[in-house]
Amino acid sequence: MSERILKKEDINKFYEAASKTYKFYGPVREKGNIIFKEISNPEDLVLDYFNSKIPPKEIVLPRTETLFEYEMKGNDIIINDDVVPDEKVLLFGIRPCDAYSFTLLETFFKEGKYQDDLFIKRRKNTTLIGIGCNEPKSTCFCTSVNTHPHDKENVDVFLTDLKDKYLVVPISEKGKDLVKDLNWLEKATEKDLEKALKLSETAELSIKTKLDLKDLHEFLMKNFNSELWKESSQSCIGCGTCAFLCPTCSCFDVIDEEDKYNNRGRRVRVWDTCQFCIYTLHTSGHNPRPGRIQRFRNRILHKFSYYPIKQGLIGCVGCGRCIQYCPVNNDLRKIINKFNELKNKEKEEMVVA
Amino acid sequence: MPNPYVPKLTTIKSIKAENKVNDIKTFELVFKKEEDLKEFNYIPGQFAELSLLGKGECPIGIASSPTEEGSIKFTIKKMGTVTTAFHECEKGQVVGVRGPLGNGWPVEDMKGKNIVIIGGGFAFSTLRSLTEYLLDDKNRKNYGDITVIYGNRDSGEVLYKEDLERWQKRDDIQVVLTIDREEEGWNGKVGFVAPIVKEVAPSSDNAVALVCGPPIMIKTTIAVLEELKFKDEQILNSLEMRMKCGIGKCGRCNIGDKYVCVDGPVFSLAELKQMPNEY
Amino acid sequence: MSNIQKENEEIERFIREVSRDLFKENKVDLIIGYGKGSIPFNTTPIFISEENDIDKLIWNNFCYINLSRYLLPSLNDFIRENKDKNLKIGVISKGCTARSIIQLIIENQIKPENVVIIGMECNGILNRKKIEKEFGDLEITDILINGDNIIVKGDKFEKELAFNDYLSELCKACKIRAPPISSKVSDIIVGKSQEVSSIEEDDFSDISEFESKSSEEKWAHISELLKDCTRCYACREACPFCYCNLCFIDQNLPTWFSKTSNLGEIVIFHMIRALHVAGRCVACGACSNACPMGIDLTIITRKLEKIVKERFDFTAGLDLDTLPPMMTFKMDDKEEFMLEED
Amino acid sequence: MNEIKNEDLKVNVHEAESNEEWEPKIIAFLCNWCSYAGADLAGVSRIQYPPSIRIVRVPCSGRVNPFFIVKSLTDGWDGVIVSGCHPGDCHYISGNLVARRRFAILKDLLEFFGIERDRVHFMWASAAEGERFAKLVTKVTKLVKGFGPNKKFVKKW
Repeated sequence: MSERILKKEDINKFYEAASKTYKFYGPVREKGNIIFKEISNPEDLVLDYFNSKIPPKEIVLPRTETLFEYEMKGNDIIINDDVVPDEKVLLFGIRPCDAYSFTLLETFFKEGKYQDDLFIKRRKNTTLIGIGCNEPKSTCFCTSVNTHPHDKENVDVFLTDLKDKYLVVPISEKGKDLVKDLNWLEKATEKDLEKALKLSETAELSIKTKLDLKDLHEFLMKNFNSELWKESSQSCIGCGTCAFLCPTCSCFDVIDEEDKYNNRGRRVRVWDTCQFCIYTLHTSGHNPRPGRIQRFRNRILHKFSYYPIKQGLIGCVGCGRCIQYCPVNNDLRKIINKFNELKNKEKEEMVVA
Repeated sequence: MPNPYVPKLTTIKSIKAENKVNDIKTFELVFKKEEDLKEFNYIPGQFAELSLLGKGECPIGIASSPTEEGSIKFTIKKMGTVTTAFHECEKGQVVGVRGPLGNGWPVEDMKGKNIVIIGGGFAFSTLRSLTEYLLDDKNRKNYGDITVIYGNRDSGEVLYKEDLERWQKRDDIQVVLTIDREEEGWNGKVGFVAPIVKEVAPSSDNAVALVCGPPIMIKTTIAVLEELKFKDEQILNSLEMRMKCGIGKCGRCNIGDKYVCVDGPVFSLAELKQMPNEY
Repeated sequence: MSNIQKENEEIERFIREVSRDLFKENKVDLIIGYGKGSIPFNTTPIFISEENDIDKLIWNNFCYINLSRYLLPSLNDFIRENKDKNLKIGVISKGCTARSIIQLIIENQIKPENVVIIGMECNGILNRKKIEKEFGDLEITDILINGDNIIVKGDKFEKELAFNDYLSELCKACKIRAPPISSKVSDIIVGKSQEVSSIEEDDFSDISEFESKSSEEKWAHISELLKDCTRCYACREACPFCYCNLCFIDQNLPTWFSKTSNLGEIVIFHMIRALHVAGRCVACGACSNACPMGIDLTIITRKLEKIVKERFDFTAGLDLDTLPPMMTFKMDDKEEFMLEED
Repeated sequence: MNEIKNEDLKVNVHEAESNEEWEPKIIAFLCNWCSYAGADLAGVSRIQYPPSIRIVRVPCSGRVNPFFIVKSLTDGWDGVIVSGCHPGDCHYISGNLVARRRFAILKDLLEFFGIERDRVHFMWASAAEGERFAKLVTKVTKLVKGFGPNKKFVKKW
């Protein structure tokens, strides 16, 4: 049996052990917001959190990331392309939905003719310690998108919060190695396992939002010009909240920065979103997605149509951040449900005919 | 693994002003390293991300043909940040090149067919690359009749004048030039591209039409081609989109689930009709 | 404050009544108002074109969005598409919403004949981010108002908080709760309004403490305030006055300021945005309330109001006659800040 | 990750003070008709003033977009001067009056955001006031020197 028990009072000990080899990231509370941050003091860790506000994708896809640096020496240009630090990162306390987003992002950055090696390197250096979600919020809908609150698949080590202790389950090879080194961890009993299983079941049952996303991608594409888009995008103000707080949104902008005085510079990428008008604006002034409708539609379709068509997976992990933080409360669930209604209506009409 | 965002370094070998207004220039670039040139295997219609370090990067279609060895050429119009910076460049300056990117014109599938090349204005650069490629001694025998129709606003805007003259002297290609309004000393045709296509285009049997130009020209020309019984699969288009990474990761050039930078920029009309109208 | 819940109900009844009358008399084609949100401390803008839907209009203390931004053709696809139809659009207007509409009329962004200001007397907007932060990230299932208190309910908790402590800072200082009315705008305002002359003077005492700090302290405070900014531009997009076709931060010929998460760049974005809305900002607080990270831009907003009031004796959006300060000048403007010889 | 760390928030303006040699770099936007001519006059009259300023000639002080000033600060200039014609003397009648309102707000805001008030200066100097120009530049140089190098907006490398 490879399951172990980590007592909550031993978190410090665990931190001491892990921080020797890893940069230790964990959830902390900063100005009332939970965020994942590098921990220098294990006391800062917040363990009774629901989820972070900014998704942990930040760790593998930083808000501002240098793509390469250059320096001009006379006529020579020296390019430094090895910009991703060779440090191992341990992400403690990632929720299963966000862990699933790491898998989605990885498939996206690996697919196709070109691979994003910067992302891949960061991802490779990251070890995920997931903690099961015992009390999902009403905005969560992870069970509708191929994952669930105790999904163990996408993490290296999975923890279940058993009130005063964690049940530690190593999942991947990386995780097994990590747990092996922590030989002071007690073995788990049958009772603990049972308890964890029960928690997992209760958590799954407590998710009330169910979205029917089966075959939706084809239907959405068929209804590309539906009036429903107009209706649901009307209140959208076109900010980037939903995208920036989305664990699977990965679009970026590329910017050059120049240090004129020292003849050097760097090319960086920063988060960007299809909600901004400038995102697709051509230099000529032509904009393929000129209005809120098109831009709003693009984001929804990217998640629920283009992702399924290309990767065979829904590009959403059901974390509910966009629902919670949208400034105008333009609820994603409402939009999906509207289309489902339309779909069912059409189906019924077909049957009648 | 190599970092896909790092450009290969080249230097500007020559700069040639192409039009009277002097806002279109052709830059000839030579790679600093021999092996970079060898790795840069492209077909006409592909593009590359050109960058001026510290200024930015922009996608530009390759104007030279793979048959012209030793250097690569790009025709750049002064438009935005990077292209303006390019126009301020001098010979010998270092330019970063990332590429070749995109799918390019399907030169293999076009073998044995009659080819109609229709270009308008500044968008002629990748078509120039293609024509040059087709006319190369090694390739000419693989293709049927070649017709080039090239329209411009006025004679001052006509790009690649020397190349056009050279082609016009050959008897295995028909070159038709047109300008929008009558002008003194102009030998070619006068009128928009679409009616000229109607006039000179060969039959649609075993033919393929390649269209590249401003949106309104594409629209009218496609209408004419359809009238001439060209099927959707026989009409090829090269699209333009705002791009950043050029390798399908930054997300902005999507039309539906297709990325113009990876799946395009060349699409057949049949493919375009499948895609949402967001280009 | 006596009974906020009762006030809310009254306001709700009032706006429904006025809206219904407008529809009945065929005076509007569309009404933009607040509708029930899908999570407890949120409301969503709704667009009503039929009398039957009037009961969807609600009022509570989370109606923080400034609805006037939906009137702008450049920002609202629906309005843009129907521009030629000369639609009459009614907007449920708090004092600040009405002021921004008047300001937008001055700026020639909307035509007075296309708007009907449905005036109401606002009883204050709660700072939902502050409430949220009070409970970490526990889920709030319901928020009720009881007398002078708000009761926040969750699955495992219930807590009573004083209404006034969680009132948005801007609302605490607000002197114009109902649409200001003057002769030129009187025909586009229905419902409640207040005479411009009856508006109290503002003393801006709430920011004097910050102003007295040293520049190091100010910088530290501002940096700490803004460092969480993710540059999602929700503040910009929620603002009725940020309607530029191309925001300065997006301009690239030349590229003025970079979009990285460098602290200096973030501060610059917020400072220049403030500069651009100076003399136009009506202190509606939509920017602060829209921010997903809970950054409270109140002090900046208040400072803007103060600068404009003290330097140019101007309050944005009061009437159509006075030109906003940045559109005009006077020979004898104060110039104590200019450098002089010792 | 957010690049900002807590230690970055503290700016040590006095760091460079130990270095007595440090001379501030000040950018001056001078209007073509008055102040630029004034600076010229200061030069031809051989009036001594610190060599700290670099001049950008602009058609009018009204041409000076606040971006210029803020951008100068981000680019690492330690101080900024904008100088135009005295009120009433503007070559374009009212350019300087429009600019004055703009600068008033900018200056208040910069101060509010924690940029030292005396890093950014606005002044009037006519074509005949070479001496005044030199005196004011001397004064600005002295003030800016007191603050040390500008660090708050400057990009970190």
